[in-house]
Amino acid sequence: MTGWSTSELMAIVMARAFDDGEVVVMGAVPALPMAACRLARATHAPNLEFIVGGSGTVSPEPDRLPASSCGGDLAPAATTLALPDVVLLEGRGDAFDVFCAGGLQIDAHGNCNLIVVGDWERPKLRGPGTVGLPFLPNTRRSIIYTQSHTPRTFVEKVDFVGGPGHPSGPEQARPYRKEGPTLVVTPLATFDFDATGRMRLSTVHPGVTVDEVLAATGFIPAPGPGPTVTPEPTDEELGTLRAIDPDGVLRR
Amino acid sequence: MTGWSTSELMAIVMARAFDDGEVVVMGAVPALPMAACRLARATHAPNLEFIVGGSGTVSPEPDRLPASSCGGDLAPAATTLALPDVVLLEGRGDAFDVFCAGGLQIDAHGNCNLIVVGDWERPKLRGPGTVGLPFLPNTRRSIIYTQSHTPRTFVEKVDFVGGPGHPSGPEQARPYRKEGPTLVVTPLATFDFDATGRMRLSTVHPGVTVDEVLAATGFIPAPGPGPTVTPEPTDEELGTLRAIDPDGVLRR
Amino acid sequence: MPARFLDPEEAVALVEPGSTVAVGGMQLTAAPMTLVRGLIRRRVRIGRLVTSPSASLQAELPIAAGLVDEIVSPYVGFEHLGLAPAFRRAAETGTLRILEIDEGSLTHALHAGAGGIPFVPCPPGVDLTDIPRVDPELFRRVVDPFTGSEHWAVPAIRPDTTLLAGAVADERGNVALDRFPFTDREMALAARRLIVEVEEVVPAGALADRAPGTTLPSFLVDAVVVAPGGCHPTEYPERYGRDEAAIVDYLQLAKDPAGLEDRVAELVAESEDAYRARRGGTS
Amino acid sequence: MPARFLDPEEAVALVEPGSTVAVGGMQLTAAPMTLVRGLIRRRVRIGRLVTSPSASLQAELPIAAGLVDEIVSPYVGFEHLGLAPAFRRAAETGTLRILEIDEGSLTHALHAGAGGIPFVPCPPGVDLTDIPRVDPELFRRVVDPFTGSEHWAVPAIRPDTTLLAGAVADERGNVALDRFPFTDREMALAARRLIVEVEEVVPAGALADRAPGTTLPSFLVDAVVVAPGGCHPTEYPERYGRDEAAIVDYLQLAKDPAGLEDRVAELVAESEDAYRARRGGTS
Repeated sequence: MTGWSTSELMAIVMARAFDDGEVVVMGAVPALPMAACRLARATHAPNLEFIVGGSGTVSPEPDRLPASSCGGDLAPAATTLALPDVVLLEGRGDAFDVFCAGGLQIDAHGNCNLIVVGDWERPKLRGPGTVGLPFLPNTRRSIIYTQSHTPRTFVEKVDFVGGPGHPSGPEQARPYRKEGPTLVVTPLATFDFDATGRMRLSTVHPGVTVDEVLAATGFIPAPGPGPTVTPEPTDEELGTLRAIDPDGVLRR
Repeated sequence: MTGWSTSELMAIVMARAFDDGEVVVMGAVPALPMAACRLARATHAPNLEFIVGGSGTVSPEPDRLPASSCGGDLAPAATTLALPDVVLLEGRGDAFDVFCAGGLQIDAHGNCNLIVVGDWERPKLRGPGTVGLPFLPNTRRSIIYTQSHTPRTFVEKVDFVGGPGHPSGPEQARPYRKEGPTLVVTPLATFDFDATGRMRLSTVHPGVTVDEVLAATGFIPAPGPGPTVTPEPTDEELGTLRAIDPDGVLRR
Repeated sequence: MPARFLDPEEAVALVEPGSTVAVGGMQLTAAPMTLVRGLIRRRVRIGRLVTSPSASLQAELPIAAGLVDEIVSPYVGFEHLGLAPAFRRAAETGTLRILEIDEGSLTHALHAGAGGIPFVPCPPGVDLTDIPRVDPELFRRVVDPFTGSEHWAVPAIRPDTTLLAGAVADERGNVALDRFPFTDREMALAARRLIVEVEEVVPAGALADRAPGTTLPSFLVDAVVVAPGGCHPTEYPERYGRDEAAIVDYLQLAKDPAGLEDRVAELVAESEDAYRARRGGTS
Repeated sequence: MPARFLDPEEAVALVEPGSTVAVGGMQLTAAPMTLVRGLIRRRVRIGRLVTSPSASLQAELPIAAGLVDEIVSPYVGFEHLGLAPAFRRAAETGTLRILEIDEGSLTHALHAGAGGIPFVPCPPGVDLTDIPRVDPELFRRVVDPFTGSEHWAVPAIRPDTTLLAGAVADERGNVALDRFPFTDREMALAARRLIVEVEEVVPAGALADRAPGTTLPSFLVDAVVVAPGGCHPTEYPERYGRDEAAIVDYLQLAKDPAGLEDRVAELVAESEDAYRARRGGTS
């Protein structure tokens, strides 16, 4: 099967990264991570469960991929948590395995920033706010994804830490920090992190060059074994994904 | 109408003490205060609402008076709060008007004790525990009722304060203390409180003498204008009450 | 007491100018827009606006109208449709004071407000962010008396008035949301005054089949406003979808401050009845 | 992961001896008696027993069996049927350590446990009682960093295992209580391990019509035990009433310590299947 879109590839890459039995949480604009979770459930991870943002729905399977994390099209789900209960469990720290998050800025250590570009007191760009991203380090691990891979998005250090990534410096000793971000998925490439918690280029998507990725990245990734080429979607993956996304939300 | 029981009289006396529009909370063994609330709603206080203990049901109208505060016979009610929400509102302090409470011991200042007779470390009698009684002073006012009026129940000072009554001494300055207990209803009499927060005999029930009440009371009540005789149930009150209690739970 | 059934104008007149107002609904769902439009028409100044963990138009419009002094919100935006133009502009030009907060701290602060709990220590997470640093009003350090460890804490939040959108009220003013609850219950329980717009009124007793814990008893509800379709252009689950064209139209127009001013003037000039008639038969 | 469906014996084998066990249900309703009887048959020592705001037999029986070291409970009793004889005797003879707590502090402590919140300052009320004075382990003073005022605080409670009774589980182990929730949700969310006995199993997807926030997803449920009628002699709303004769019989017998010992021995000797068969067709 050919003619996959970049978003479809991203969803497939994320799906591959989930393990069976994991519990995944996601926030606003859930189409991509939700497609990834459903694809994982339909392939190698039938016991994965996912919670869609403010709705609190657990592993809903609507006919179309939803645009919003709070819309009625997410109901009914097999079960639905009240949002305050999801918030409690995020604080408890041992209920959820993977937090899917993004940001206006993402830095070399996987910190996310949805609050502000520039100084907080005198913003160049005010973002919407940090929502639940402070819980990132309190979830077993996190996967970062973004549709925007530019030097303005991928920066050496975020202007404001709203979603903590890997510690750098003295913070590394923090006791409750868990695995932290393990994967970054963009329209150009995927990254993982080295032992010091710095991002390194893991794969470049088919048709993208390493130089293009580096030019789009506002910091120098740590050296690593890679990069290799992101494995193309298999026919099974793409067929299953398109059954989940019959409207082609991920092909727009 | 004649032949009313003491419990019926007590329910009627409590009903008269409720004002229209008040919100009443009650705990375990709710038959008496619930009958009182329903009688009040059926007569002078159609907008009174009451919450039955752990069930969280709001103003339920089951066919029979329930023995338990948590049984399925309390459902359905027009609305039902989750117990944790009732607990929150008890803490908030401005949502509920009247708390109906009792105790193994009740003292001259209206303190209630459901925890222990004797020393807490070496109990003579261990009671069940204090449940929600600490919220008594945080509700606008409280009504104390008991089926046991003896010198062991009505004591000068409770052995353990689990449900705070009126302050005595330096505590009187506490800022959030509200009206406190305003009425005590027993099988023999009713009491109110003087300006210092000490119980005084308000009415003796028909057929009971003042001496009998005083002999059954383990402290000397404060002097007051009373006592008068508790007004007998009217035909309307008793007829309405018996429609609420067709099984005669209050006549046993 | 049974809740009062009021017109939108009468209901918003209960809101004291300069007070703390909480608005329910989350993302593009169940924003109490009839009440919000009422506040704007009456030009009620909001001293502090508290939102759910993710607000859209219920925060954006009062800010666009210049009525908000301070905001306590973890998110103001339009999800897949983009950023919130008036909120952005107000933040970037310094005309809006932002009390930065995250979803967890906000939810716990409302819960504390509902329960007479003076403050809440924060769970792990926010301490690794820059949020407490920029918001010393809502974040202070506290020592756990049981372990000696230090934590950030947030104070209880008690809105003077909370505005919510529910599905139905019965004749006494008992309310059922009949949808994802978001943090709307916490906002209701924490409120000193609660005003709810509903899609529909049902007979007394008709909510008795709702599951325990999913309704709000009338004694918590100060006023009910009957406003079918009133969340427009946001959605009300199982009743109507969001009017995405209307939202996109707003976002386009609001890019230009002058256009935004015109839109607010239009809104103020138009009655809620006329608004409802103009946008047609969603309800 | 889907919850495991286990026999009562397998399920209670998950409980570590000496650990903290929370038991749901309130007063004479929805006590997880099949699981409690299982613990007693296996003679699992309970280091700390945490109950709902009002427990009856789910606390009384393990105490009668001599299995409880400490209890955190605002109430152990039998409502209109009287006091709890084994609890009384254990308290009066000093064989049970009681950590005194009230309904509010317990509810908030469980909520904190569910949320990774280290401790909670208490709302007004408990400070006017003698409770904190006799329970320095659960009550300590804390200063509000926002106002400087002093309050009692309680630490978060996280049960090692919570035992609940629900109405139904679907085939994956999603659970619906379908009744008054009491504090059972908080106990579930705060638990490190959750075991639920249910009256009935329904097909996957059958809980999808339950209202949001009224179900427990399977990933929170470690084990489900199918036990129709299993709350006997307490009631399960809309399924069966309480067996008041059986409770009164117990209370009579338990007045005599020797009688109580015999009753516990009987219980240990009898399998749950035999128990179910003997008490006849309540389910």
